[in-house]
Amino acid sequence: PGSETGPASTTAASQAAQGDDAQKRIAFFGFARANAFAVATWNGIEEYAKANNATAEFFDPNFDAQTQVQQIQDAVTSKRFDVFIVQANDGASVVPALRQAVAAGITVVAEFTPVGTAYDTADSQVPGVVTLVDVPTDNGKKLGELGVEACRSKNLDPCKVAYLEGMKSLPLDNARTEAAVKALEAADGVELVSRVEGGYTREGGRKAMQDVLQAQPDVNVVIGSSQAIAGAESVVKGKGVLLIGNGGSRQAVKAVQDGRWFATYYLPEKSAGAKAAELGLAKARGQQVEESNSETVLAPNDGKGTKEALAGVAGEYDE
Amino acid sequence: MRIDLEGFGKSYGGVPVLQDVSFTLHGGRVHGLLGENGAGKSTLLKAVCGAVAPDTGRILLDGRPITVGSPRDALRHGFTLISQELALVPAMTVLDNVYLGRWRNRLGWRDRRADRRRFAELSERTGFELDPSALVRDLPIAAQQQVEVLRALASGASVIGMDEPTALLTQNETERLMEVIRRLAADGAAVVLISHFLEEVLSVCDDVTVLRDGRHIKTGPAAEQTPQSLVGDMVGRPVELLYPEPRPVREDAPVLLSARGLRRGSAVRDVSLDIRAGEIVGIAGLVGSGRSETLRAIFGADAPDAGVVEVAGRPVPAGSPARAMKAGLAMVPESRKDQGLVLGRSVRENVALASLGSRQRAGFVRGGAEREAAGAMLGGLDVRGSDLGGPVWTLSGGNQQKVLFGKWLMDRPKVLMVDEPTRGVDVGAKGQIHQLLVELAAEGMAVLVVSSEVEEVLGLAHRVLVMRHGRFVGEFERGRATPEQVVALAFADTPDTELPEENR
Amino acid sequence: MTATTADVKADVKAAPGRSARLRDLGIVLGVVLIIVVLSISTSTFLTTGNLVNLLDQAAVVGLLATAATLVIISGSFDLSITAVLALSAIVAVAVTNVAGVGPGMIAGVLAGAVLGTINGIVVVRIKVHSFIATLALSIIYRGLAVILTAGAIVYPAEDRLTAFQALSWPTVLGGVTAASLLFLAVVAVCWIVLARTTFGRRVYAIGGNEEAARLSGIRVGQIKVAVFAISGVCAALGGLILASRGGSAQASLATGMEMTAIAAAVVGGTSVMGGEGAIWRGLIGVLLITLIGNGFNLLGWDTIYQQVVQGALILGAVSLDRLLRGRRS
Amino acid sequence: MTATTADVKADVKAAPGRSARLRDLGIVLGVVLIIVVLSISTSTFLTTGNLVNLLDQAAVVGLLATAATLVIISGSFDLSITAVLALSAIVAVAVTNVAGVGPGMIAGVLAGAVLGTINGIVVVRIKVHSFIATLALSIIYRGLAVILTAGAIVYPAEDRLTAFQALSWPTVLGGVTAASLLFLAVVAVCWIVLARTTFGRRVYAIGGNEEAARLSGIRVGQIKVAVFAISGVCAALGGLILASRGGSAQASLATGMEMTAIAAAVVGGTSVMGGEGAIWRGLIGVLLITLIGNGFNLLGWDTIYQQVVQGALILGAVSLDRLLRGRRS
Ligand SMILES: Nc1ncnc2c1ncn2[C@@H]1O[C@H](COP(=O)(O)OP(=O)(O)OP(=O)(O)O)[C@@H](O)[C@H]1O
Ligand SMILES: Nc1ncnc2c1ncn2[C@@H]1O[C@H](COP(=O)(O)OP(=O)(O)OP(=O)(O)O)[C@@H](O)[C@H]1O
Ligand SMILES: [Mg+2]
Ligand SMILES: [Mg+2]
Repeated sequence: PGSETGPASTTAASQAAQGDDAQKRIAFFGFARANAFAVATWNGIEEYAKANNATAEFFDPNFDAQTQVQQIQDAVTSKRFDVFIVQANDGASVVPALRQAVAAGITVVAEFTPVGTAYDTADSQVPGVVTLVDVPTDNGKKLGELGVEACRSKNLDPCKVAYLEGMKSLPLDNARTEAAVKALEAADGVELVSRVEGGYTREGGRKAMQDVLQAQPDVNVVIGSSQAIAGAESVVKGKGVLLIGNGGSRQAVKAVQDGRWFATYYLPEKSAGAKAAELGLAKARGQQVEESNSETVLAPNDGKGTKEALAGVAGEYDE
Repeated sequence: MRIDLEGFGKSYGGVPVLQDVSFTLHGGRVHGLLGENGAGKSTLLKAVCGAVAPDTGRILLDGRPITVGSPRDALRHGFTLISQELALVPAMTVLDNVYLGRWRNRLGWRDRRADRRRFAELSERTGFELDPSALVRDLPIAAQQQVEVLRALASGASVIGMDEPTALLTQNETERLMEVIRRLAADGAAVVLISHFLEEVLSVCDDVTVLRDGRHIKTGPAAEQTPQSLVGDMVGRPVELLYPEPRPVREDAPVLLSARGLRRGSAVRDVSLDIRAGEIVGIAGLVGSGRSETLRAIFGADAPDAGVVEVAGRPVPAGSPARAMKAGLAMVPESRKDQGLVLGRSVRENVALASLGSRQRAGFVRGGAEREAAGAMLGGLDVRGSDLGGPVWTLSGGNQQKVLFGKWLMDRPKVLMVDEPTRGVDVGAKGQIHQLLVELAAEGMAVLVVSSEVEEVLGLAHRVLVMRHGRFVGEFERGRATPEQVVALAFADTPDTELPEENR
Repeated sequence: MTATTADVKADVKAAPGRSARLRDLGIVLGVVLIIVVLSISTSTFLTTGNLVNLLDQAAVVGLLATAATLVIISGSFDLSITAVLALSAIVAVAVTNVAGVGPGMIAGVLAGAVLGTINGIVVVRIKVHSFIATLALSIIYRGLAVILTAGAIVYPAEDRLTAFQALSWPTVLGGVTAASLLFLAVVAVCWIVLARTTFGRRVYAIGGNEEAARLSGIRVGQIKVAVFAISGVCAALGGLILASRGGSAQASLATGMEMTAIAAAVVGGTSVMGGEGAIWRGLIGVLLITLIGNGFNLLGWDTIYQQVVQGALILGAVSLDRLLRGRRS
Repeated sequence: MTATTADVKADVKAAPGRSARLRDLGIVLGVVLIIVVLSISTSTFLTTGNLVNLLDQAAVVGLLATAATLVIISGSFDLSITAVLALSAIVAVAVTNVAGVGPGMIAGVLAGAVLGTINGIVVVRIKVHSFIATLALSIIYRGLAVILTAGAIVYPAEDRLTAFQALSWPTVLGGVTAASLLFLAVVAVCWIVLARTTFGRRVYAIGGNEEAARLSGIRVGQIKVAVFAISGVCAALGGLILASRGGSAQASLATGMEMTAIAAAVVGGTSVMGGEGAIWRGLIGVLLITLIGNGFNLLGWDTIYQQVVQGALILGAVSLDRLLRGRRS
């Protein structure tokens, strides 16, 4: 609501009427240009678009949720796009803008972040929006399960686990953390001894790990974002701590394959970008598509990237 | 109305600056408050008007004790203060400043028209001509002083403390202000006047009080005092009140400062002058005649629109004080607060600031040398009240002025330009500064003096230039002019024939 | 004597008259330039839809910039506005769930006023510089927001959601949203209060020279607290708009936006040193920043250059402003 | 008698003697309190390992706080330090790949110096307030960083990686990292320069009263540019440390950390108005902020309360500082 949507929908409709072969235009609303993960998604989208008679543009909100909302609004206004792929910085605030987009006849794909306020489902929370998301609670649950596996792999009992949280003020992070904690606590002999903010930088992870080690020198397993774990790795080198990352960068995958990390939660992000583009273009070209998709189907072992599961996998972005 | 001040005391960091000061003010009378720099005059007045909290002391208003915890309280009781360091809002207009916090309003809505009307009446009453819509920061400092005065008058207070309101006013404005003060007293107000101009005090005050080192020395009717007796009470020793006689300029003395055709906006229209080694030249003129602007243009504080400046025959690049200093120029600016001192830094740092380069080794400050040089300079100027490590704003106004003056003598310049050099300085120290200027000239320095005190200019200079609307309109050799003549020329509307050809 | 005084007046430097006023409008010129360029180079910029969107986009940051402008003019900084925004929005949702949408909205605004008042009292009483005081308080407020929500997203119950989202509805005025109208109304009030009332004059006086204001009997503390309270209310209204748009609130709402708001205030020409500026200047700043973003989105340039161009345009606009206003005497 | 804000100036600072110097140490007292509490309540705080870690954690933000302190004392703000940090780190990696680790490091530092100089020149020439000038420039620098890296992470080639990470190695001094030593060395130099040289004096003078400084023959422009250049170099060194630790660099490096650095500078007691402060004060600020985070992690309290406690402790420390400085003798 809030804008004049009439003309836009006519345009989109008339273009749709031109048939499936017409060139389609994709707008990608990523986290930020200065973010390797978002750039990987973008590369997947761009490649797929090129190969399938479509163009693509990257809108860069530089991690700012409100800027992203404005970009979506403006992109609707500009009438230059048929397909939106939205990697939301904040799933809740983009909802009204996406409603506008849907009303304007634009095909919307929510990529990675669920759009709306529920973090435990891949189902679309905005009518008309196609999803290809990584369900946060599912993600957390799998991280917890990987933690338990790590404990079991060395028959540790009790097994001391530290969880490096994302940002305490982000609901999505908290939903993931809750799920992970639940999975860990459900297992016998697994003891969650520390929960600190590790964030999404090596620096944050390094700092958090230093402090955790001071308080819990005999920690066995550490779980956190792949960046934080990369930072933590330099601190726990040689201490036999099992590391579990959340993220499928080349470095993370290699760390698992080299046996430096126990596992990482792996999603092929570039492929996910391509898949999102595929879903979007297909729908825009009038084909029937599955509305609700989880990204984990693209990954080996549903994302639980242990050494076996990641054999032969390369990772799709640098971090 | 009768105001008894009882037992005022105040100390800073354990050092008493006021001790058990008591005396009485009366409605309808003007009360002079005298004392050396740092004697505690400002502190006392501030304490009475709620601007600082005294350690001890109370005020009885017609016998009843009143509490004055803040300037606001003081105002409610009808007490107001014109503070020595101007307290104006630079980005606001004259009108806004005059009625600061007391604007006319209807249900909170500002009624500017009513204020303008009030302002017109006030202007009429005082004879101060100020443009009510000018921004205060664009005014010369003397005009700002007038704004302060107007504000105190506008408050309608019945007890008005004036802390050196005339330090920057020329003779004319001073006379008008004295008129205003007399009229205020005639209307029943009690006025307290702090001033270092003894004649002025004696001419307008009914009573005087003298403070020395924070203590009350005496209170009595002004009629029983002479300048000499007052000085004796203030200083505790006799002081020479005469101007020292400058040594004649040597015939063959070279021209050290030469300015040709200086122009800057409408303030400096066409200024040329030559000053020889050993010569003291004075500039007299009215407020806003462009004297300060002329000095600033020569020094490069403002870039002149046209004109050249030479020091000892070498041209000085325009618009850069740093280059001017390299060439041997120095300028003591008129506003110590805005242009002169870094108030938050220590006394020592301030004195050393303009001559850092001459006491360094590989870029490091030579602490010992600096302490020594600064100590000697400040001792020579008789700066009192604080150790060299304390911030300069804790000094009394007069002592700050001495610090400012000293700063420019640390490196002996070839040409010294001083703008209001004795602003707020007590009689004793004033004599010392005059003596110093004469000695510096005798040693071969060229000195240019701007002062709002015509006597000072006439008393010090070999030659006096009179300025009007950015031009020199007259020139007097030493001893050839009376103050009245100079003032008349500063006012006259026709160009004067006495002006030498090359100065046109 | 009268002749002389008249002359002196004639001497007075460039009495602030028409030319001075024109020179003050440098930043407006910058904005107008951008508008003209966008109108010519896109067909979509000058459409009702886009203009309505622009206004809607400007609403929240505009409210915050109004708050920032007010506080900066009074000589302080308020770095807590977005934290107040988030906490107020959360309070509004919580109270809505307990007592209904009306009480919820009122509670949100009250929360903003209370938090703002706390800011003011801390600044005035503890005498810590507002920069650091509001920074510390903003950390506390965000922390409270996390505690209140247990780190999760909060939203009004399903049956109240529609009413709760009222602020994001388009109104009869060509689709202009209620949020935009609220924004315009608040700005108008603040503008008038600052420019026309004695309270406004006091705010300028305190920002221009606190000591002079105090000596003139102005109650510096009270005025400061009032300014921070107004700032808090503006922030809370911004929070209501965001919560209403998203139909939810969370602790991280509007993170970082305080810097955008302060930047907008300053870009518009309000002096960081206090005592100078105007609400309309803050709005011009917001307009400039919003326009740059909007233009980029409409033009479809490669966004990889967006930041560089954005920074350069901001720098250019303030330089132009500076240049036209010229040397300060 | 109620003392209002301005009383502080009139009354408070009083004659600075020994007692005043002691009173100036209020913030130190705050930090000492926290250290004592942590030493008693945890067995891990006062271990070599933890202290080494603390120093290591403080290195980058400490370098930035040093830069911030210097710039603030000179009367300006530098909001671009983290953008300069990121861009310098990227340059260092890029040059390392072309010409080796040594040249890469030098290029990084040079980049910092050049960017800092640009900041200074813009501030001095355009006369826009440094707050907004460096904000706009920081957007530009981050944009350049995105363009240079195409938004990706950049790494030194595998064979140069180990040498590139030299700064993160522990040294013989009980495991203190090379980064910590670099940090301490830079701080020592800045401290001495500011406290003991004529340059330092000029910096204080400019910050305290720019016009008085100019009229005292100080080349204000040059000094300002030099200050910004030093700030740029400190930022670049911070960038090298981060890049060295991570073995990579990216455009978003250290985003937002400039506010932490400025907060640290101000928390330590450096006046936002310029002309007052000291490098050691910036360090105390960094120590305070680092300690609070460290303490929380060691104590193992529920992180949901972390922010509230953090904000409250900062506010408490600066209040204590203010209170001690403010009490009349
Ligand atoms: N805030 C302060 N802190 C420390 N010392 C102060 C402070 N204010 C004033 N003093 C000291 O108190 C003494 C009296 O100062 P005061 O300003 O009252 O002198 P004064 O008589 O007005 O002198 P002048 O004629 O120079 O203006 C001085 O020695 C001054 O240094
Ligand atoms: N009453 C006034 N209102 C506004 N501007 C004034 C007034 N008086 C002077 N000016 C301006 O001040 C400038 C000259 O000031 P300058 O400081 O050089 O004068 P001055 O002779 O040194 O007087 P002062 O005694 O004030 O220092 C001129 O540009 C003049 O227009
Ligand atoms: Mg005095
Ligand atoms: Mg003058």
